[in-house]
Amino acid sequence: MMFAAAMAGVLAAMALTLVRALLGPTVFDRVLALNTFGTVTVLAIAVLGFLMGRPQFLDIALLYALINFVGTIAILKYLQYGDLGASGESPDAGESGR
Amino acid sequence: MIEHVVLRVIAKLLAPFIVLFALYVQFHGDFGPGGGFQAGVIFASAFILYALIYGVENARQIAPPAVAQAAIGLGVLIYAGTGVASMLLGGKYLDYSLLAQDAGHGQHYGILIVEFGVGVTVAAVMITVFFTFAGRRGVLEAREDVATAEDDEDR
Amino acid sequence: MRLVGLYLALFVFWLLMSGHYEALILGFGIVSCAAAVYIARRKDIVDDETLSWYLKPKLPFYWLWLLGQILKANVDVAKRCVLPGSRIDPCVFLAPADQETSVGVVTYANSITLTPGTVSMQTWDHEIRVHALTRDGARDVLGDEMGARICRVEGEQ
Amino acid sequence: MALAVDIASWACLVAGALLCFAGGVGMIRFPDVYARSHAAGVIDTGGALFILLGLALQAGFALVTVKLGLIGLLLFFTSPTATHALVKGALAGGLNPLCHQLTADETAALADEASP
Repeated sequence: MMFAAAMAGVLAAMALTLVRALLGPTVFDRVLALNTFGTVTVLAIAVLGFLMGRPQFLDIALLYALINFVGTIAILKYLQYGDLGASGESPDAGESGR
Repeated sequence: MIEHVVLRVIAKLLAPFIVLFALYVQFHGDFGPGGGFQAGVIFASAFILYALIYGVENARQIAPPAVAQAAIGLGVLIYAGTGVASMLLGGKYLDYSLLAQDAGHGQHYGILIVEFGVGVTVAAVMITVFFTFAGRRGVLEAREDVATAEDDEDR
Repeated sequence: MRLVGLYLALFVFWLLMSGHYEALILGFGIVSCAAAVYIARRKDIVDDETLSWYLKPKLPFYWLWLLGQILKANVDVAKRCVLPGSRIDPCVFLAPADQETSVGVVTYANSITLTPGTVSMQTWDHEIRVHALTRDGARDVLGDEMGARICRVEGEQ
Repeated sequence: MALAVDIASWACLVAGALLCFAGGVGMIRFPDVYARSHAAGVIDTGGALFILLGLALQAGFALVTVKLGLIGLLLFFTSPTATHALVKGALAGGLNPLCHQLTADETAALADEASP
């Protein structure tokens, strides 16, 4: 019962962040919403594990938190440099590198 | 993004734990969710995070493409080798029960070895794919440079 | 020396995660930690910048204090999110960061971000650009209690 | 004793759910990406903290609690880093915050007010 209450809050937050991700208006809003959505998903997986009596789900939650972080950094790097592989000693290598 | 000090410090701190977490998932496949495929992806993500922050050129120094490509083959070899070994012992392909003195242990060890093969291959493939795609812009730019240089010569 | 420290930290992490203490799994743990240390060494990320910092005995106390700050700030920002009549008055300013090491500055920047109502936007060696949701939040950062506490953690041996 | 733990974990879970919801509302209501990052911070810190704490109280002293702690620790390190990187990226992307840029004098005045 108490897990259901927590789940309701988490699901509401997921819906609201998803609305923000769809509304935009800038790409950074979408990435922010996506990152927050990931955090809420981690919580949802953890609560779901307890709800279903299978705490092994926590490994998945931990993994999701990790992948969410790496993914967000990858998107931001792509937005800023237009390239995932740049070593990025100069922040504006895209324009003035050559 | 090496000049991004917050990212650099946090990534430095996390990196060894990501690798260890990957190996934990690898070896606890029969107790919880996990196994070779997931472990390989997490293992690769440690290198992807490194490549994102220090650049793909530096990451290639850490995980040389030649080693990664050899590892792809090695993983498949471990997988297939386990299967063939069980055939040589008189069973079917991947019949783990024959790998140890009794069936229970055989199953356990067999699964561990096969999962290890899967993990090695997946990690190596993920790293190779990321390096290939992340390095593309550099390749394209080099080609453009060559193309413009040839244009100049034609003129 | 640092490598041994990292190895021990990783092994404790493994024992906490694993929950299976048979010889086989423990053996895997020993080998896995060695592999993780080897990869970290290859990446050249085992240096004083991160490791020495986490041996400071005052750090847990700082974290506890930070937790209290986070809870206070959470209630405030959550109210501003939900209550219909509430207003926000965002501002951007430069806050001094007197920490000497880069990890000190990073701890400060992340502490600012962790406290809802203030976000660190850019960091330099001795300055952080901060975005605050309210003037009260800005005043709290500029009062520099947090920064001073981090300096005290940083200063001990 | 068991009842007290149950009540505490109830309170934590409800508080976490409410904070998550409040953060979600803030994500919709606030005017620009910088203000929204504060609302995201509420979910990342308060919401996550209370929900994980409530679950840990339910689990008791076990391996599960340790894993909940590790999730909390990971979020504690990664979420501010991701938010900081995002805000920095938005600033570098030429997105100006909808707010007042304090001058050096105003900053000094606020600092004076803050220090007793």
